[in-house]
Amino acid sequence: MKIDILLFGITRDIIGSSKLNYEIPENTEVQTLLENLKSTYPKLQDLTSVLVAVNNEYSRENQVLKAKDEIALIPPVSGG
Amino acid sequence: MKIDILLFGITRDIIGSSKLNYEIPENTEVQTLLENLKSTYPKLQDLTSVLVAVNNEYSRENQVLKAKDEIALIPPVSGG
Amino acid sequence: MIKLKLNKLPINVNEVLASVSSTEAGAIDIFVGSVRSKTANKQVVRLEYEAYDAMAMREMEKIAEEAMEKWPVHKIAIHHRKGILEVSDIAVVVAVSTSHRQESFEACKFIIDSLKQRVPIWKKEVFNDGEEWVSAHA
Amino acid sequence: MIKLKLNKLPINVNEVLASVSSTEAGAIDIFVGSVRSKTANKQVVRLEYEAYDAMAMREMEKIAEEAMEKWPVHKIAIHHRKGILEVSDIAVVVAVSTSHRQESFEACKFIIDSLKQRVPIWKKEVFNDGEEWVSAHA
Repeated sequence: MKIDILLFGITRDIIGSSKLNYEIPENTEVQTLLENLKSTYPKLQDLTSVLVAVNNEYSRENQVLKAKDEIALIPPVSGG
Repeated sequence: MKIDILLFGITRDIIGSSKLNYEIPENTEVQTLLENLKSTYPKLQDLTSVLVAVNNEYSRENQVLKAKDEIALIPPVSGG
Repeated sequence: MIKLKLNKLPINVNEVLASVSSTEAGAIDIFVGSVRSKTANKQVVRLEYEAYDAMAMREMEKIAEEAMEKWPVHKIAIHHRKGILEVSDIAVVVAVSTSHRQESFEACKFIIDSLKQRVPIWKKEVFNDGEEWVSAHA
Repeated sequence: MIKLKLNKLPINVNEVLASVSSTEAGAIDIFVGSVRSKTANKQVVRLEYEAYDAMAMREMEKIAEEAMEKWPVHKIAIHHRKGILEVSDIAVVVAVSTSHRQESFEACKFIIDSLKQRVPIWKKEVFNDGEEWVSAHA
């Protein structure tokens, strides 16, 4: 299935867009998506951390992604 | 010798004036002054505490008072 | 009561203060975070803040709710600015009103610490000779 | 740098904030103490503050100096109001600017705690049916 991944900060710079349309198999877990992205975009591996948010919440590693989820990569936050 | 004692808050209410002209012997210590005042104005004994300031500083109990010192009674403070 | 703001407008501390004032609250602690002129001895030209707006608002709300569970708090306000900020501009203000002062300090500190750990906002430091997303790399 | 004020004028928090701002200080903690409508379930009509001015200024200065010895503080401001205050009027503002936020909270808390313990300022609570010097009697 196709998902859109929202990108911010350094992850947007690395991937080169603020939204990535990405193909994943049905029932893909968050950690698998992250592994795939890190292999497609190796510079993601240099970051202190990359988390995945699903529907405006931090996700669990084994959370299964659905086509209508709002998915975002969360590089190390630095607000304040 | 005669000293002036500055009075604030509840101590001014008890003694009835914002400045008390008071006779003490030469070389009187702070604690003796306090004992004398408490016996002259027994309501001072009801206060949580009464301290003596000398020249804008909290005094030591055995500090000797001089005629030109600025002396004040400090009832429990409640600023803020 | 929780008041949250996340936008590009300058933050007015008096407005934040007014939003947490209450005749029952004798104590208010306010934390103000502003742009420093130097980081690690490099001169900062400006900062660029961006946020994942919907999630950032949600996380700020959760943090404020957690603070209200932990401490007897009257009101909480969190204003975070985004966009381009110059040196000494205010980036964030957290204000907490309580009946007694100890709780205002603890809750305010908890909120700004949690905000810096969890809320999806990012800042890029721009120097004369380059730029860097803060904390992105170890 | 230490800025102290003790007078009958209303306190403006933005002015206090401006007096501690610095391009090197990224963190400012501000404590605001205001008049509550109730004490021990009695309705407060007004408060009357008085101070031993010269000594109060001296003690506030000492407290600020002690804070500067204990923590790496840029600037400190303490504004205390006196005279007649109504419910929700601001009685005291303490502001501390530092490079890092932890120290701003610790120093600000130290200053307001010390002020309440040591600075010769007194408040009388006026109720509908009487009045009372706060803390005078156990």
